[in-house]
Amino acid sequence: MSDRPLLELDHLSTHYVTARGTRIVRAVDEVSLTLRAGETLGIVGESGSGKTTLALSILRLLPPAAHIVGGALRFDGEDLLAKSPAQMRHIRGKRIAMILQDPMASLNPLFTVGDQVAEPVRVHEGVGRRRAWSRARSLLADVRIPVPDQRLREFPHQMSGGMRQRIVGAIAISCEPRILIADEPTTSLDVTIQAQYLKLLRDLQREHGLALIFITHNLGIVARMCDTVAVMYAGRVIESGPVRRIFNAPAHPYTQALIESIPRLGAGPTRLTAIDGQPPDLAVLPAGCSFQPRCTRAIERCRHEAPPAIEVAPGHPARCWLADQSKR
Amino acid sequence: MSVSPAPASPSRVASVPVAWRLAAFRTEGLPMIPIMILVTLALVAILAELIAPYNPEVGALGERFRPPAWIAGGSTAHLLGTDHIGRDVLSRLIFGARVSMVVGFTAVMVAGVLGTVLGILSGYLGGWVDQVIMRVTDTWLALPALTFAIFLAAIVGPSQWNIVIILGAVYWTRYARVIRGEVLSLKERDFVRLAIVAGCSKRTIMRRHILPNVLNTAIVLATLMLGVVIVTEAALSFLGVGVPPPKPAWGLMLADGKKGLMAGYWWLTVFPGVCIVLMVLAANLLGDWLRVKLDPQLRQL
Amino acid sequence: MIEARDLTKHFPLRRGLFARVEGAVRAVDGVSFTIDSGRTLGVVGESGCGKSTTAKLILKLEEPTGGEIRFDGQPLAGLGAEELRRYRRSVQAVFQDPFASLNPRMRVGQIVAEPLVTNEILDGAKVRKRVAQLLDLVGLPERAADLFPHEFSGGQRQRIAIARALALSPRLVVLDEPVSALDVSIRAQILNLLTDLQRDLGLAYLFIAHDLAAVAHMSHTIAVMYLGKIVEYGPAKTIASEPRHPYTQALFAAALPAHPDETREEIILTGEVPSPVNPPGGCRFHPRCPHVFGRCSVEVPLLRGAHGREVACHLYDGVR
Amino acid sequence: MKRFVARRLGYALLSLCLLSLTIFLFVRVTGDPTVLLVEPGASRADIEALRADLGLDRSLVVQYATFVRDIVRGDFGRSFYYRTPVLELYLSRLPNSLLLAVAAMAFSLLIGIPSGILAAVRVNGWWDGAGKIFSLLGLSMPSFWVGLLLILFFSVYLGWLPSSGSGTVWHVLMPAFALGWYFAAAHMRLTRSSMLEVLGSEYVKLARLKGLPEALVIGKHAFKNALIPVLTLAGINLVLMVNVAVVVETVFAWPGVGRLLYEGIAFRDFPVVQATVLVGGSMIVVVNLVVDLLYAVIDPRIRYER
Repeated sequence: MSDRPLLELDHLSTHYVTARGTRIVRAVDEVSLTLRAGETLGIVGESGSGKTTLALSILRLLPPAAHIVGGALRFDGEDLLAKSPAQMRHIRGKRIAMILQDPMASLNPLFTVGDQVAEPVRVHEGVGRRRAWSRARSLLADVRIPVPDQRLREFPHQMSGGMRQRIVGAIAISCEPRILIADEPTTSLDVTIQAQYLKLLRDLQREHGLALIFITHNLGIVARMCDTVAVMYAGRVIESGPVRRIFNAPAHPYTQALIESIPRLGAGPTRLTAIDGQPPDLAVLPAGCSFQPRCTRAIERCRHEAPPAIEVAPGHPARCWLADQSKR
Repeated sequence: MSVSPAPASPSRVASVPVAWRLAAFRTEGLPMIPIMILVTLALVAILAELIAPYNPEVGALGERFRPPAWIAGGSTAHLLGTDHIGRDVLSRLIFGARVSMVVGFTAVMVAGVLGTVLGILSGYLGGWVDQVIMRVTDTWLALPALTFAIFLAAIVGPSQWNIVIILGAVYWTRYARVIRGEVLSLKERDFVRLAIVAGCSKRTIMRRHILPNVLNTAIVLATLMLGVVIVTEAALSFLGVGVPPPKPAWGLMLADGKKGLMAGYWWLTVFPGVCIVLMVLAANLLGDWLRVKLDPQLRQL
Repeated sequence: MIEARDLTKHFPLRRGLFARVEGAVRAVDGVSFTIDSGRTLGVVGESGCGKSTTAKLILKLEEPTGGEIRFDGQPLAGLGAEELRRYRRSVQAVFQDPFASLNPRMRVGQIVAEPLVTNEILDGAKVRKRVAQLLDLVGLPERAADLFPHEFSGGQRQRIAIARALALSPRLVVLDEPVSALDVSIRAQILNLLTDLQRDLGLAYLFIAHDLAAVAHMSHTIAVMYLGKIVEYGPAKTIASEPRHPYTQALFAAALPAHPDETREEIILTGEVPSPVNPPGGCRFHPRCPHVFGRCSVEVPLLRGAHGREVACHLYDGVR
Repeated sequence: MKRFVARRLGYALLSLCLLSLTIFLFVRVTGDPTVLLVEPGASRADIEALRADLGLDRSLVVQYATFVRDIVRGDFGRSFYYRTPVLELYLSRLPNSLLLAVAAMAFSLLIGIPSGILAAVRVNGWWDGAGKIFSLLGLSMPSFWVGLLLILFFSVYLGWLPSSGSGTVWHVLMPAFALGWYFAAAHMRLTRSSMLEVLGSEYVKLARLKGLPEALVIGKHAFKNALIPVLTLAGINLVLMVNVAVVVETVFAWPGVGRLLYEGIAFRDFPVVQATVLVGGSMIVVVNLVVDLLYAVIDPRIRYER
């Protein structure tokens, strides 16, 4: 296997332009990330931090108001930004798949499960209905759905939330993609069902050699599932690196505070570290570092100049002036 | 601790009280065309006596079927021509605006108040109150509005105020339906539960927590309904069960205009129709605009 | 202070032409617990376990179909109008969705003052003063009173909701998933605020959440619910360090780690939570239980134990 | 499913009862019904005879029972003007009304659905703008005025089409256009909004994520879902057209049910008016029922859940 990353984002920026062109929302700003084959990358951030827009940018499936305005996006050595819409279509669902947040809403209520699972196989591989259905049957078995033959002929509303989420998973892996992007795939599920689903995703990853991108607001999922993590705040990746390193030695004050603000099981009633203030509005970002108004360690420089990505250690950049100091 | 109020997120803007929003309006956002049409028509209706050149109900038989001034045979004495008994079309149109305005607004008010109150009671109280109100509503909604109105008009006989009551009786069900749906979802909102926990009575909850939150919907509905009501009034008058002659209602003028239609006296058909369309168009435009501004959920009415 | 005994709530399931009652949703089925002054009872469980219904019963938003709630030793069912008012004033609530729990048509001042105005006769100046005090208590500036809820973010709205709940100086506050809808960075603010208020005002909390770590962090006592029943009940520390019921164990195993090095025993439950309309016979957890044996499908295990630590599981019947 | 059908049937039956009760009560409460039901210019003796026949001295319940019994027997009274049973009269006019309604519906769907879909797919584009203007005009121009303008233009000035009557294809064109005009706009509006809603749904997003060609996304995943509310509305509108065509039929002297109602009013022929309203209302109740049941056939969610 070559050392070349499977997916590479280089200073990628996606901006929303409002109808009159008066306001620009920098939903994704200068994001650089790499993902290697078989690896799991977690992208964490709060609502409005731009993580979903980032995922949709990778697939180039943005809403009309959003545009990729800069940077580069390479998948398996190919420049995705140079692809025609038709070429992108052959990548979506076939080589890069994605699971959406809401399993209840992401299946079409009017078609059978079999039809919807077989669909990508038929479209991308041009196989006939019968063969596509038998493939769908084995896919349902892959995602541990009992009695797949019967389930194929049923409609989505006849199934529970956990089952539907598995079906969405089956659709995603139907064409043996290289990368699977999962956007908050477990937020609507119960704790024990979430555990089932996370285990399933890990098994699928192993069996099919997938690279996973997990988009979540939950650091716990990152801790359990991911090899590397990128922390997003106000459209920027403010810190990224190997999961253990980030949890043990976070360089950015936001990452640090985030890790410390989560109650731990068995830690007893200690006081939590709270982050004061509110997440910023992407349309009116503060000057300088966008975390600066909430940062307890902000210095004068933070208020005027946005910090660049500074390598705290190899493969561990952080956008913070303090990281710069600690390095020296 | 920094707790400066965060800027409003755009998705929540729709839930601002009407009065508060209206106060904050700047003219730039307003739909000027429909407002200008409605204001003009309202002024015309109010000042009809001052503007109209002739008595709208009295004609001169010698002046029958005069074409508009700019057509050969017309004169500036009757700018928009005269009808089959020599009444001045312009004067009748001016007084007709008054009829349409008065009938339209009062009927919408009657239907709106009745429907909103019953919708709130039905939705909030539930139980048998809800059952009774909703079964009546469903059945009345099943009747085609125009046919129902014709039937009622045929029973009570034509008069301007009867028409108002009839239209109110026919159209309140639309409000009740929509408002009830809204109330049912409001009822499940936590602030209503918290009001119960705080010890508020049912009346207080309906007045303070439910009513203000359905007002936007009621206003949007009323605006959209204005057009419907005006067309229905015109249709009733056109059929002869609406405003009784010789009062100058636009629908009545169209009915009269039919007498000269085959002879090619087009102005008797075109002008009253244009007036109706202008007014309905203005109401619909305003309603659409309000709907987008105040109540994005009400999409397909 | 408050005691629930054998609390039961069945919602009739109506179907058919004449809305005949056909069966019932057994939302809460024989639940008992006590909450002492100044203490927190945490209730955890997955969707459909009856934790929110329990909250509604305590708040008298629903009437129980069976069992009773005692307040200061007196059963609620026997209270007169005046005593009931006193109960209403002593028990207030904060709900999950900060956007749904404030009336968008009222100013923050009116919202916070509503419980006061409804229950007491106070002049305007006194109300204003009290509102300012309450807002200050939850860390909001006095001028917030003149604004509308939409001008605040989720975390700030939750502060307003807390201020309102405190207006009548209640003794118990029911917290139904108070931080689940908030951004991660805001949750700790609110949890800390709640802890401070409890310490300063001596409040008791009924803290309901699906997030095990948050419940363990906030509570003195924990009740774990599954399909309308309490399966394990006891001091937070002991339950968190040594869960005994197989469901509790699975729940703890499924809880996400706070650190990648935190490894947990892997217990993956099969299947999903069954419908509360037709709960399994015997122990309700038995179809999913990894330790199931013959008796479980036949006999309902009772909540038993000692030293305030109780488990409803046949596994422990002989062990004690 | 059986239970669902039973409940819908029950509601429909209840609606029919309420409908007859409404009409019955309105006639009784607003005054002496004999005045309405007796022929103009009838003698005192006639009035007294009718009064006895209606049993006005008996209780309202008994009167209502008689009223319903007659309706169930198909006895809606006799027309004063035509001197024939009203039901016969109604049924003889119905085919004409249906013809007109079907033609108008076909026209409105042919215009409304494609233009609605185009507007939604090219939202905020040129086509969407044109569609908005069309739908606004459609909803704002009363059908009878459109009819009058059509006559003025095509019959009076151009002399191409007959201004009234029925019989040939040429006769249908203008009334169908006038009647369908409003509905075309309504169908376009609904198609557009329901298509937009579906296009914004998660399952359409997933269809795109699957890499399906846009034609398949819209043609398969969006189209069927978006069409359900439109077809429901169309079903109800068809019956509505039969019954609201009063003005259009009057304008074009089209011998349908609407025209019958108009004549009933013009000739003070109250039994005709009452019967038209009753039968029309009942038809709509029944069609609502059928649409509900059909809905259950098309949409699997309803089929199984109840």
